[in-house]
Amino acid sequence: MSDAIDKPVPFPAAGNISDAEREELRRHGILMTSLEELYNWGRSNSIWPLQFGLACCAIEMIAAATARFDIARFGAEIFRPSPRQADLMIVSGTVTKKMAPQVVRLWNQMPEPKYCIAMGACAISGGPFKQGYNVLKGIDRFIPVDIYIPGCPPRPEALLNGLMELQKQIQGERLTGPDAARHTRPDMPSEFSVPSYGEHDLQPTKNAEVWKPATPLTRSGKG
Amino acid sequence: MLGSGIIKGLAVTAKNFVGSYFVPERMVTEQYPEDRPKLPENYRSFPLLVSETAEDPMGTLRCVACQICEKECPPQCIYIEKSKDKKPDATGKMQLYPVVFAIDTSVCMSCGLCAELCPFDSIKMDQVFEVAATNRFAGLLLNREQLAKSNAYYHSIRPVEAAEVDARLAADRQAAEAKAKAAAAAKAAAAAAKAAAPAAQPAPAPVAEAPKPPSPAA
Amino acid sequence: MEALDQIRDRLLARFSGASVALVTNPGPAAEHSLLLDPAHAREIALFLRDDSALQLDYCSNATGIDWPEKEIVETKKVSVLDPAGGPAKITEEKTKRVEPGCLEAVYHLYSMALRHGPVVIRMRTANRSDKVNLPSLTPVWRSCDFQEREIFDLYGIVFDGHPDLRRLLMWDEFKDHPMRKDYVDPDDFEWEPTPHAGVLDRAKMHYSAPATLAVSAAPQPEVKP
Amino acid sequence: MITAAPAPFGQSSGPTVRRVNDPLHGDLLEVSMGPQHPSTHGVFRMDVTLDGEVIVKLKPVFGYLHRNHEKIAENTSYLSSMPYTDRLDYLCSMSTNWAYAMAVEKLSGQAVPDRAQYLRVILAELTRIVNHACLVGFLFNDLGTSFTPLLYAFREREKIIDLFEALSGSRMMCNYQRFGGCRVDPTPEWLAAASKLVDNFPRFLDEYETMLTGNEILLARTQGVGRLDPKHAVNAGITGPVLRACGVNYDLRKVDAYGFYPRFDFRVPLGEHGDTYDRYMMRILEMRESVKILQQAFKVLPAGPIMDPKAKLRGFRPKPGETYGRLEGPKGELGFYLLSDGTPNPYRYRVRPPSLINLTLLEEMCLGHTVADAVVILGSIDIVLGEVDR
Repeated sequence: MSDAIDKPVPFPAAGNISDAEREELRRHGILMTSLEELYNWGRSNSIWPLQFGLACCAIEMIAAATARFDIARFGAEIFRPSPRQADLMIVSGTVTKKMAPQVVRLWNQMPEPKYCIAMGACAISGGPFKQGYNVLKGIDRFIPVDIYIPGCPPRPEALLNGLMELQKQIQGERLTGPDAARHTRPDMPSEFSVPSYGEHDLQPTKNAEVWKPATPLTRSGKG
Repeated sequence: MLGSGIIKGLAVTAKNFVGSYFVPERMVTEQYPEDRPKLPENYRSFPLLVSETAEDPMGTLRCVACQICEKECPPQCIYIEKSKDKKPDATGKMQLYPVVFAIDTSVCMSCGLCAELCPFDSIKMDQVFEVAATNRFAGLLLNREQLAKSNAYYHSIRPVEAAEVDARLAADRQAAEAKAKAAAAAKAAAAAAKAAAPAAQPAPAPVAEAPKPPSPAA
Repeated sequence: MEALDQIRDRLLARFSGASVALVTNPGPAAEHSLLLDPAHAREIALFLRDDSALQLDYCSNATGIDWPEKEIVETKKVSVLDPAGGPAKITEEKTKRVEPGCLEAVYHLYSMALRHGPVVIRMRTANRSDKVNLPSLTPVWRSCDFQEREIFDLYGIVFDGHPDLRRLLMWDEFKDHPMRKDYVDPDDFEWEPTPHAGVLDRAKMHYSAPATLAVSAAPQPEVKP
Repeated sequence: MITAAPAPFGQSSGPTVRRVNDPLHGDLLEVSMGPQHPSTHGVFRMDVTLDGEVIVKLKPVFGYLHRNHEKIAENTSYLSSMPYTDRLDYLCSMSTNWAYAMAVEKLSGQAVPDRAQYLRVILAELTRIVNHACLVGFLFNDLGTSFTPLLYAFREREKIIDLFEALSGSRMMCNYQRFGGCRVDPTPEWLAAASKLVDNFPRFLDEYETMLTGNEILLARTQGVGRLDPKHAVNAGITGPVLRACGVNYDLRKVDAYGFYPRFDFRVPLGEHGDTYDRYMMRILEMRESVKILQQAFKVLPAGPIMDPKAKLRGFRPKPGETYGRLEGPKGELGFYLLSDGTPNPYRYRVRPPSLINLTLLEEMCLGHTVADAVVILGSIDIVLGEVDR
């Protein structure tokens, strides 16, 4: 059990009572919850990942699913081979430019609500292979990423930790109101344009809708 | 008999299923968030910078900004800017120090070459692996304040290696002190002989063994 | 196994008109090789495979190498007689010449039947731009199939007689040959927190500020004067 | 998912089906299996043409994991490529490390101390065990057992991986070998633990075999499937267990006698039929031989240095020259071709990937079989995409 369930994040939508009062009620055997909380609790504990391994990190992903680390303790053991049945895409490994259109297409085929974990240095930024001509420098150029797990490859425990972070994020999502979750809002895109193979590179090389790099600061010259 | 092979196989799985409740060697699942994994001493995740004390990590960084790690890092995830002035390090030598020392853990491949090649025992590999972040830039780019960890922490994660390093550094320091003393004595003798030499600035410290920092990459 | 120069002599005796040169390897490994001329390479390869003393039935490794044009500056010392009758002056004369480049394919052959090897054979193209054809050895050793496709993909050597010469690793629309030494990556620089050599140059190109780019996002330490 | 118009080449994900008109034989189906497919062991893709369920044409498509390892290695120093070799065959980083170190040592003429040679044998054989155990697990996944044998294999793998982690600091990416020796000297406790694990390993193998080898479904699905004949296999450069399964006795540990392998007593298992079942048995038998090698190695491991004193880490510049170093990796002949021009970076750096070249005859092996068999045949060849595409 993750500690997220033992110590739930406060939900303002859960009514007018405070957490302490709710805890008090729970001690008396009265479980107070809101629909939103119940819905998020259910979703966060049955995340079905897409069975989709790219490279080295995929082996650690499989290791996380085997007996020793047992991702089933978090309800995420059902790896679906079809994107239509999956909630979570674990981009586990180097995304090459040749593979990038397929990854985006798989993402587009997944139904909402869907989440993406970039597992390992390669998926986040191209990692050790970022100097390569055929390596995409981060999957977040084309699809939005929720959790980044650095490491090369991350230990299975690190993947579980990332999964728990994602569960926390899901449990904190709102279904209504101005800051409602992305998947509840029809104006938010859920499918992204698939890049095509160009003569020298992918076209386009990034999706400006998705990719928001930090603003670089300039500072005094080096050396 | 047809099917006997399958039945034998099922017997094995049944044995393992029952055994997974009673036989310790078949109980393999680690209850991860509650039970911490037992990391071996050699385990490496991301680099850290060793400072002598926890109170003043920036003042006592061992790093002298020689930029060897920056050059040798295979994925080039280290960024260093040298200081323009020098300040005394833990042993009292005047050394350069890194004004900026950043490691992009979103690129780092945890190979450990930086720690292996650092001649000052300054950069070492940490064992923290729970570093999942929601923002690639703010969460995964570590600057020198975040990278600096005290020597005590280094001892706590790698006791054997840290003890070795400390012994080596202490020996170096002693040798340096002895050398400095000898040099000072020689200088005093020379000064006494000349008798007129003005007491110049403090001796530029015995920097004989400090390797020459390579020229910046740019 | 007989020595490489013996093999060469036998090949020269057998194939009149073929040129087979010995390329020596100065390194400690001393794996010398035979440079075949492309016109006879296929027959020679067949002979190497089927000859009873060699039986090189297994081509382990096939790879390409790029040798770009090199500009070589030679300095010659020339003594110029002084017309006035004085002593001859020695001046240095610099001559520039461009050594033509080529693409090279290298094959490592072993014999599984007789358990010896390697015999290294190599072929060179005439230049790097338009005459890049070499005979394919796939009909002789099937193991060259994917490897020659890879060389075609990454170096641009066209193997005549290859049954299925398509790009192996890059997509079909791709135009460049990325393993060549003069290949320049497409510029997809975005912003990297730890820029270095080539990336740093690119960063400067993209952000025209005179200063170099450095780390941001994380809180900045104070810069001491 | 059936689409009327085929996607442009190289762009379809998942099976795209299109109809080809052929009045004599009815319709042929062209199916693109992969790059996202649960049983292609990564991002491998096969363009398959089917007559009913029978394969009439199969073209493998590569490059979905082409990470430009060779180009990166040519732009960096010899030492910096060492961690990249871990990521070639990410199930067996120790033996890939060794292959690269061996090639560089051959290039520069470096010696390796005895203890390091023994350690290399120990680690390479442990790697072979990990690889073969996992391969058998994956093979059964492809046969449809969905995970159970893989769980057993990974249980054993975790034990060996823990050893690698305790020694080298990383579970998978060991980065352990150096030119002229090894990086870390194992402690006596490590050696004792490893030796105990190896002694217990045959028990696991017996259990594994009881569970799997006699299984009627395995026999029915693998015997006579994907036959490879030795003559073609040699010509196509197939190496490793796949070659030996068709009866060709060619094991580089015996042929090249590299490292300290001549000092060990072990046999090379050979198959007879060259079918999928033989390839499966080859892995099981090789694991048993590896255990034998390991048991001998732990007994005779000498004390001493693990690094050649002349070896240096930084500023390593081999003399100009070229070399091809190869060893018997768990998947076949793993070779490194290096060309030095005297600078700190290799001028040409090439990996001879056994996984890629073992796929040369995939089409011939699959013709006439069904799609389900093609998956099993592919599984029995044992590929790792990091090495296929580099």
